[in-house]
Amino acid sequence: MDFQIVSFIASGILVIIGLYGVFFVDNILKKIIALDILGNGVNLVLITIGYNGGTIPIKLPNVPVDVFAKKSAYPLTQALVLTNIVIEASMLAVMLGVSIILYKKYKTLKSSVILKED
Amino acid sequence: MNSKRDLVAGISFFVFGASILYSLSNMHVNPGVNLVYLTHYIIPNYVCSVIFGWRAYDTLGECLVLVVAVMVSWIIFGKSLYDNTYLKELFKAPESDDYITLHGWGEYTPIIKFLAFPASVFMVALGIVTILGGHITPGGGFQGGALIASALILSVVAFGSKSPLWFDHKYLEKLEAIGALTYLLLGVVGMFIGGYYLFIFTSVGNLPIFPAPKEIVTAGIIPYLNIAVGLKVLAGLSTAAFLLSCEKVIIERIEKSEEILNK
Amino acid sequence: MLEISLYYPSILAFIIGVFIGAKYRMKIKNIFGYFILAVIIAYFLKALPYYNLPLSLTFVSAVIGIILGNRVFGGKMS
Amino acid sequence: MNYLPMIIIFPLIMAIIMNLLHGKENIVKYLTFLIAIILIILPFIGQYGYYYFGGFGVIDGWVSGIAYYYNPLKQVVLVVLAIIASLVLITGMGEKLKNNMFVTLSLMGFASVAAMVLADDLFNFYVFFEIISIVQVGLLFLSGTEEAYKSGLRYMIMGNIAASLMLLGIAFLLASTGTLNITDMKNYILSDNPMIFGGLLLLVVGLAYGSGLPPFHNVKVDLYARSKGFISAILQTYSKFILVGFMLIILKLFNGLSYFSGTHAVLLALGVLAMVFGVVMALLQSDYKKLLSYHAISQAGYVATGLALGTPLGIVAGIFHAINHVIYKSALFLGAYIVSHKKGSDLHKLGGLLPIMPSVAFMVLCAKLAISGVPPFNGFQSKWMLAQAAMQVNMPEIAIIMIIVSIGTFVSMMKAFYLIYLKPVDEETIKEYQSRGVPKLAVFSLFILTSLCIILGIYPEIVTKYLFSYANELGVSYCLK
Repeated sequence: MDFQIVSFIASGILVIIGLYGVFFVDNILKKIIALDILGNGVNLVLITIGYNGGTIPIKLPNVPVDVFAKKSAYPLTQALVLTNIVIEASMLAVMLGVSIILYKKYKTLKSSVILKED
Repeated sequence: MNSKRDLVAGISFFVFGASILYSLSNMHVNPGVNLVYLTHYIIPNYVCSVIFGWRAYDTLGECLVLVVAVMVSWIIFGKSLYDNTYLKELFKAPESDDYITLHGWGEYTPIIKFLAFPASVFMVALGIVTILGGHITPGGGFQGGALIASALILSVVAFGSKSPLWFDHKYLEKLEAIGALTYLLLGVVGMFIGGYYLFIFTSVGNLPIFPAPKEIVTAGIIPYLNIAVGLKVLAGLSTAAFLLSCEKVIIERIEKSEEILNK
Repeated sequence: MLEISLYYPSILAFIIGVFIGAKYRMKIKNIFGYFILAVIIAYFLKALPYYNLPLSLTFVSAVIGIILGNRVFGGKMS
Repeated sequence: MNYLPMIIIFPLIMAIIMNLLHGKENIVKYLTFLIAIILIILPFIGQYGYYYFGGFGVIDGWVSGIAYYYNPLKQVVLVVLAIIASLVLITGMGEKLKNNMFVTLSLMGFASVAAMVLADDLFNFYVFFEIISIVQVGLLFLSGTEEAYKSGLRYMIMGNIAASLMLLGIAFLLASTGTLNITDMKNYILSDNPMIFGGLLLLVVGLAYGSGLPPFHNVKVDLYARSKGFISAILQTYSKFILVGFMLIILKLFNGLSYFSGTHAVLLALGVLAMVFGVVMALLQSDYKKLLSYHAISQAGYVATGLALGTPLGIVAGIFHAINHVIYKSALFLGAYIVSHKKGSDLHKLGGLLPIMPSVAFMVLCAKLAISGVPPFNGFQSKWMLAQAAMQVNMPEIAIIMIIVSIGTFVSMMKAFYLIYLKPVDEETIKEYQSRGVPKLAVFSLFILTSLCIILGIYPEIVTKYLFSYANELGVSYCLK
């Protein structure tokens, strides 16, 4: 169980790094990368919830179901992470597209210039 | 003013981070519903059985996120905007000669070209295997589709505009629509056969829907759902990569919409 | 019935391979080399679990499908 | 057979088909009219109760699959959503460009908001929450101006943070309870645990983003103000019903638990702040659509306050106000759209439109009286219920704030009415007005919305009688000493 706590804390640090990057770094591209880190931190939390010191949740032939069920990792959270990865990727694609258009106009990626409120 | 604002933001950031860390270090995991998933056998890959069996509807939502993201990327690059004067100004400005157009992409050296072509063929084949084995081994529609899309990207990077593997965007749009519609309609078919949306039916009449060795004949429609997701992801990721790298499309779109508006 | 059930993924792989192979705009030369390489890769890839085959037939038939689709429908640089 | 999922699936299938019809304007037009009619029928085909996707029902005491829960309250919400969505779709066909992407994205948005209202599963809720946030940005980009791109990027960055934090909250709840199903989860969160509390607070972040409550109100206002008028109408409808769906989930999970009282205060504070901020900022605006957008935030504050009270009457009042609000605010946004056809939306350049289009002016005036809570209209009924609910739990200060904010709303709305319709202008401007047409389909939609305002104002029981049963189930009666 020690491993699980360490992994939780590591993912918490990833989340905090991501939040720091989003709020305090003045560059659109770096902000987007920070969002990716934030998302990965959350994914790591999910993955770690499913960890119970066992094997991968794939039943090979000649392994009985009840033996398998005792030592397998939990499949639910892995499924959630797979779903979340796609969602993250599509959000990032849209944001990158917009930042290409805005870069074309301003010739810079500084968010203090691009995202200035009027 | 600004420094005070930064200070407040910094303090709230620290408080927030500390509370997240505190919550995380107090985690106690309850296996809960996972025990149900692990004791009921559908297919050998239990993650896949959660994705396409118990929570197939989430996967449908995930597909639609990708579909919507690709549509929105098209909109960003000028498809059917109500008013595209802004894009026109940007992309017809005289100083921007540095277009990456379909005819002007650079290519790599012959060594890379010599390796990239066969590699892309085998990557496509491996992607197909990953899609079709998704219900038995790690992998599945998303991973396989991503492999095929990266074969496309590899070939485009190595060969430039003369890329041997090329999907034009009309084809990709259709492929994506086919993938998403297959998923949606398989669910509707399941509703008429089993009474529930996305019901996993294993046979129609006496014919098994996915002929397989007898231990995994319970897969039913899951491999087909995998194929649908694979097609959609292949189309979606290729379109996204293509849109993010190619500006010719925008100019074409702008010209087309001008024609429509002037009619 | 057993025969079809063991080779069904290979058939699907062949069909998808033909569809994607048709999109190759350059003719694939040296088919024999591709075939040998495909068999070697397929041997090390192993068949999917539960399918008692010596090599990954799905992979080989996907490569054959790509080559066939390329030869029949594709190969035209536009 | 239960056809409940068709409420979601039908719009999705049509959206993907519409996506393929790019450029074929006639087909797009007639198919859109057909879809607009079918949308209104859809909420009536489902049966009440739980619906398990794929037939994965209760196994070993756990709900194993994804579940929907349908009841009269959700039916009323969906009917209103469908009416607004189909009216907006019809209005959109009056544009010069019959835009298939607008139809596609609106249908996607309808489907995902409906899914969020129906969902009885947290992760499924999250997935559709992400779809709606991309859809909203896409609808904003359709207007194609530079401001649209900028505010879209800002909205997406904020949205990604909020959604990630919300998923973290869901992960906390999942870890401590072991399930994602809301009905099941309720049985496992009785204990006071830092993780569950953290999960609740992170869910509130998602709530504030989805509905535009204070920390996120700027991005939401930009979203409404930078898109075309009829698109803003549907965007604000989406956010209100996201707020309703989200609050129903939070109330279902936590209402009545001892440690929820702290969060009560947070939610009430968010609601009151949204009310006050919205109306104060609205008084300062010189752009008509921005003014309306700030009012949308302010009214969202009313809805949030009503729901956050957590009593049965508060829940009914909140949902009833959400329904009324989407009706009159959509009417106002359509009015702004008609005005922008004449001459922009800058309040200082407009004026003298009353003789040009008296009927539109009258209908917009009705909607303005409704938003300020004047008796014969629906806004009065729900605001009165909200004030009653606040008095019932012995929080008269909230009722007082509501009345003051109402007065502010009245002032700014009448100011806008004067500047647009009554202020005298010179001959040239009148000639310019006369040379430009009025979108007829928008006037038709405006007429239907205004008549709904009056009908609901006179007979509020049509809606409220369906709301009480579920509200009694969720709500907890209490009284502050």
